[in-house]
Amino acid sequence: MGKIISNKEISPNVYLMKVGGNYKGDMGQFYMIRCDNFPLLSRPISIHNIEKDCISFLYEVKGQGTEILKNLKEDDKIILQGPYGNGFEKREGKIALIGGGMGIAPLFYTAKNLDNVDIYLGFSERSFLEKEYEGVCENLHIKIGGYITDMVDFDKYDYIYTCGPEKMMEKITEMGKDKVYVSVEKHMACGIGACLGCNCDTKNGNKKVCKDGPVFLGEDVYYE
Amino acid sequence: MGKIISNKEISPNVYLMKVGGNYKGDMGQFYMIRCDNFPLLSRPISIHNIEKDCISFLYEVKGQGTEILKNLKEDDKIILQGPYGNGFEKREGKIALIGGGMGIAPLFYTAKNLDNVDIYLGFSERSFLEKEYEGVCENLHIKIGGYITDMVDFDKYDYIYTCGPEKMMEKITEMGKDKVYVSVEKHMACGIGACLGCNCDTKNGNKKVCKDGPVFLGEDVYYE
Amino acid sequence: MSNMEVKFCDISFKNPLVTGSGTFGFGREYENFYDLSKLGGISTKGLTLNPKSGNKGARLYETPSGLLNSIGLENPGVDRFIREELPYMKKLGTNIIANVGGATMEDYEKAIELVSKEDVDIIELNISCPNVKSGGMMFGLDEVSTGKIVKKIRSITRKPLVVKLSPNAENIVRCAQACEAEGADGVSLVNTFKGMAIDIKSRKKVFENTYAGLSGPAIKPIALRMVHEVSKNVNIPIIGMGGIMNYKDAIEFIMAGATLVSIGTANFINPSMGEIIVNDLKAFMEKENIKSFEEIRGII
Amino acid sequence: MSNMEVKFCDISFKNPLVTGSGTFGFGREYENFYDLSKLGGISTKGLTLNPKSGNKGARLYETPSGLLNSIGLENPGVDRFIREELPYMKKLGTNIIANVGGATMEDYEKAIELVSKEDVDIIELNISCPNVKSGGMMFGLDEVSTGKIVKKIRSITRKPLVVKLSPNAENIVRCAQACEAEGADGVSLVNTFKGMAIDIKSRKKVFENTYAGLSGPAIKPIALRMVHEVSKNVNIPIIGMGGIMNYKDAIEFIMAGATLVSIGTANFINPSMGEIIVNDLKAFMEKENIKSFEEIRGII
Ligand SMILES: Cc1cc2nc3c(=O)[nH]c(=O)nc-3n(C[C@H](O)[C@H](O)[C@H](O)COP(=O)(O)OP(=O)(O)OC[C@H]3O[C@@H](n4cnc5c(N)ncnc54)[C@H](O)[C@@H]3O)c2cc1C
Ligand SMILES: Cc1cc2nc3c(=O)[nH]c(=O)nc-3n(C[C@H](O)[C@H](O)[C@H](O)COP(=O)(O)OP(=O)(O)OC[C@H]3O[C@@H](n4cnc5c(N)ncnc54)[C@H](O)[C@@H]3O)c2cc1C
Ligand SMILES: Cc1cc2nc3c(=O)[nH]c(=O)nc-3n(C[C@H](O)[C@H](O)[C@H](O)COP(=O)(O)O)c2cc1C
Ligand SMILES: Cc1cc2nc3c(=O)[nH]c(=O)nc-3n(C[C@H](O)[C@H](O)[C@H](O)COP(=O)(O)O)c2cc1C
Ligand code: FES
Ligand code: FES
Repeated sequence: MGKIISNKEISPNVYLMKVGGNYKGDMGQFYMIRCDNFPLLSRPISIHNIEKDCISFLYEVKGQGTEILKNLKEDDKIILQGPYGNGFEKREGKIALIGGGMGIAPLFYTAKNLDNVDIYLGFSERSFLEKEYEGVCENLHIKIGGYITDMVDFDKYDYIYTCGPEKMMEKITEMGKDKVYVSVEKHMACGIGACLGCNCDTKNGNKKVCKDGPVFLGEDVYYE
Repeated sequence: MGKIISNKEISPNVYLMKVGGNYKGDMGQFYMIRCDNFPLLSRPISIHNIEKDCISFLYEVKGQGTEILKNLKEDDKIILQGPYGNGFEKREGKIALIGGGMGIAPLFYTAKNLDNVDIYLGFSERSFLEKEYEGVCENLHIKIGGYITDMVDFDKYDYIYTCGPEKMMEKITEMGKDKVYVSVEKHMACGIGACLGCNCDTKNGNKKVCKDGPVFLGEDVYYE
Repeated sequence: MSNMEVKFCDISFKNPLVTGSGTFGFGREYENFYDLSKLGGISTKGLTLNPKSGNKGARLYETPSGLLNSIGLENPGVDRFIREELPYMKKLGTNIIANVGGATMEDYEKAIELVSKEDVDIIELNISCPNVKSGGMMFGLDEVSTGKIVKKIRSITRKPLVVKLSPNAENIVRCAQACEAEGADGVSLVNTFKGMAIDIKSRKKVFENTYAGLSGPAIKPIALRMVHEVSKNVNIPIIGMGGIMNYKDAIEFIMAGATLVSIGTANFINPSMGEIIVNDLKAFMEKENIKSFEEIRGII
Repeated sequence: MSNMEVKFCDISFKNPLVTGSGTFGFGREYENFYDLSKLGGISTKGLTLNPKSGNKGARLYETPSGLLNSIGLENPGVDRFIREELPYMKKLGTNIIANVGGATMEDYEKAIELVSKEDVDIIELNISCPNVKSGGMMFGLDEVSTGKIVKKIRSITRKPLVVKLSPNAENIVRCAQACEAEGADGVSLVNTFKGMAIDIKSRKKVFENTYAGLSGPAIKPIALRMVHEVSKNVNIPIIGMGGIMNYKDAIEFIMAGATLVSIGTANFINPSMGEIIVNDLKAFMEKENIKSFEEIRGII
């Protein structure tokens, strides 16, 4: 049980929420978040940042679950289960982090935990948190509208970590081949590998996004 | 859609909630209250008071619905449907208002709208709002534990208005006969007389608590 | 331009939204909330030949996203309906669906005979109320008894006849097929699911009848599946219902094959729900550039 | 002193709480959350003779207080279960219920033969999975096919045999009676309800199989009613389930006649739910001065 420290709308419909407490987690991992009995299922949200006494989440309001999150105020209670999943690994070399839409959420903490990264963020209408992302990388590139991939020189990097719309990640995988690691999104019920609901079809057979992922080698994933 | 002005715990598990706006209502009427999609049904809560720019409700936290109410904070939204029901009538003469437990809730606004009333409040463990009730009646009598009926000289009054546990209201009806008007509680779905769910068996046939009541002549009601 | 009009049993409905039997009385309780002529139609409280005072004891119990009810068909009886309620309803400017229940075949017959003489648009034969002991539902549990009663009723009324099916039926598809075979003009589904609740403190069942009828969003996924299954297996039109709370749910039922959609429990959540959903359906059609509901009906 | 122990099919369960097939894997995912020996038992993921990779496309969809799933019995097959999972499970210190499904009678027979040789406490014959096309559920839809498969399986195993019934059966009571008649030692109910969902934006069904299985609190009132009906009509013991989210729900099922109670979806809401409910049940017994669950079982 955590307590909300703050929960601010930083861009239309996008919120940054801080929850007090000493939470753990690696880059690219997520928490299952819920408030009460309703809605039934917890919502998977990536770790956006972990600081000494708080963890933060960056989320977009989509439906009922995030609508409830958005209404939380200071001191309100929240239930966080996690950290779950296999996130981005710490690898040597020059790394590009490419985020599209809310896929930018996990990249902040990821950048913070890696040296030598460039960040590429693609937004559809307006950008946000530029300052913050700038503080955790060598070079920040922002694109509003269009294809973020147009900005990336794939040869410059040893690894590409990406999170965002499936179409974007598929494209990046095509371009970056075996350098690319993608963070996959699926509807989840348990978050711990028990329900087999978050199945991702890969070259190595069925994988559970919540437990084997959410991060996979891009070329292993069969995109839909 | 109303906005919470304040929502304070005035005694363990008992809350006084003020909602801003120009609400209407007569003594003994109620509102159907809800916040969101969950729980499914709205909760009937009596008008505790109506002031120039706000309405207040006095409620005890019992289950899921009131649990959600209790967590509301200033500026939170709430949906009020009403005022519904036939409440206490304005009658001439000396009137005793007898409340037991949360049955005291509607008696404040009732007293405010009547002249020449005495109030009797029975609490099981501890009393609250004595000052406030004192301000709207001639004599306030409080009993903690035991039978509130022991304190009432029924002959002194032309009418008795009561709200509280059914056993108490039944007893009062026995003692006060045709002077007694009771405010009945039933589970409700629609609050407007459409679902036939809040049936009260009376000498005049089936009555809907939400529409024909909640206030009935005590002697007409078949207690369960 | 989008046109919300739909034909159902050759009758024109200004839009596909009707209100469900037993949740809308005879309309009176809602008249102060919105102009009821906005509705496609109103299905009356379930009528029986003689007045019924309904069930004793608890009649309502809330469950997660659901409502158990055990009203027990409290109603003024067909006579008083005709005398006191129908004249009022006729003035509302919307189609009237007379929902008729019964305990015996004879009751059904007499009630239907009486109602048939009146100016109602559709008769909805309720063989699916789980809340009266010797009542309706036993007729609707299998296709043989369903076929039998529909045949009989068909022979005594020329009104458009819609049969309200029970989700507790052994096989709702076969029941619907029996209705079609015996000449029903349409089916409506679903009525409430038989459920129960226990008060663990008092160690007693909540309802005197033990079982009660479950409605509301909890049942929607099952109701939708039943409408879909039935629509793939009969050619008569369907009034779809069960947990519809907003226009999106209504569209799901239409895509699953319903011609009309009905809201029950939703009326309790907000008495203006009928108007809200009609407006939202209109807006949806326009946004999605749907000219007529035929375009999306049964596309799944 | 309250004693939580219950006997089920002559086997001692340290308490009545078991975890439902398909919601608890083989236990591994939960071992870090609590000591699984606290559980009365664990029902394994549904096993089939050969490994199954499960369904393609969307497998989950949330509904109001419910969950639609279309996993499609993804499982490693009986062989690998016996080699890789069972040895692990045996060390957990709780009863093992092997849940076995199949597409053909032959598959069922072979799978059961293999499992019967192993050290599992109970075999749960799953004839009620709505998510595999030619799969289990068709065996469980009526009492004739139910009786047939139970008879066959009974003849090839001496293990305590529990049959998992479908709420989609034409008549679940008659199915349970058929199980009893053919020598089943118990029945477990309910499996998921056949439901569906439609994505109105894309105008497509959500699940490739069209229909999926509904679980969770939404179905509780109906599941409880089914357990109650069955318990009044058979003499073999019941594992009750369907929407149990807390000890109160569990007690309702016991009062309705269940000997064991099972939690499925609840495990997803909180991975420690099993432990929480066991503790709460214990506290409830003590507070209510219940010495053994027999005192309250089936009292409604
Ligand atoms: C590993 C992982 C990490 C995520 N991290 C973030 C993040 O940091 N910030 C953020 O804004 N979003 C994130 N998402 C997506 C987020 O989980 C969904 O937007 C959210 O669940 C929508 O819930 P809702 O109630 O608002 O929407 P609804 O549409 O009402 O949700 C209904 C159901 O669908 C599920 N669902 C809906 N959309 C998605 C989706 N895109 N992915 C998974 N499940 C979905 C919900 O969990 C719920 O079960 C992440 C998803 C995954 C799988
Ligand atoms: C006309 C009327 C006026 C009321 N005025 C007040 C008031 O001013 N203050 C106050 O504290 N309480 C009042 N009540 C009682 C209040 O409605 C219930 O305590 C409340 O609904 C409980 O909801 P819950 O979700 O907390 O409890 P839960 O037990 O979770 O509720 C489950 C369901 O049961 C119904 N329910 C439970 N208890 C009652 C009850 N005693 N009466 C009616 N329905 C019930 C709920 O409405 C809901 O549908 C009034 C009831 C009625 C009928
Ligand atoms: C309180 C209540 C009373 C009902 N009475 C009737 C009735 O008299 N006749 C009938 O055919 N259906 C009756 N129903 C069933 C509804 O018309 C509808 O079929 C069912 O509630 C499912 O729809 P919903 O989930 O939108 O409520 C009743 C339902 C409720 C909740
Ligand atoms: C994701 C999921 C997978 C399931 N898999 C199986 C299965 O393999 N075999 C089986 O007999 N039941 C299976 N079930 C049904 C559950 O065991 C249980 O009967 C049902 O979910 C109702 O209980 P609940 O509401 O507590 O979840 C599954 C249920 C869910 C939600
Ligand atoms: S969410 Fe249950 S296995 Fe991944
Ligand atoms: S609550 Fe519906 S008639 Fe009173």
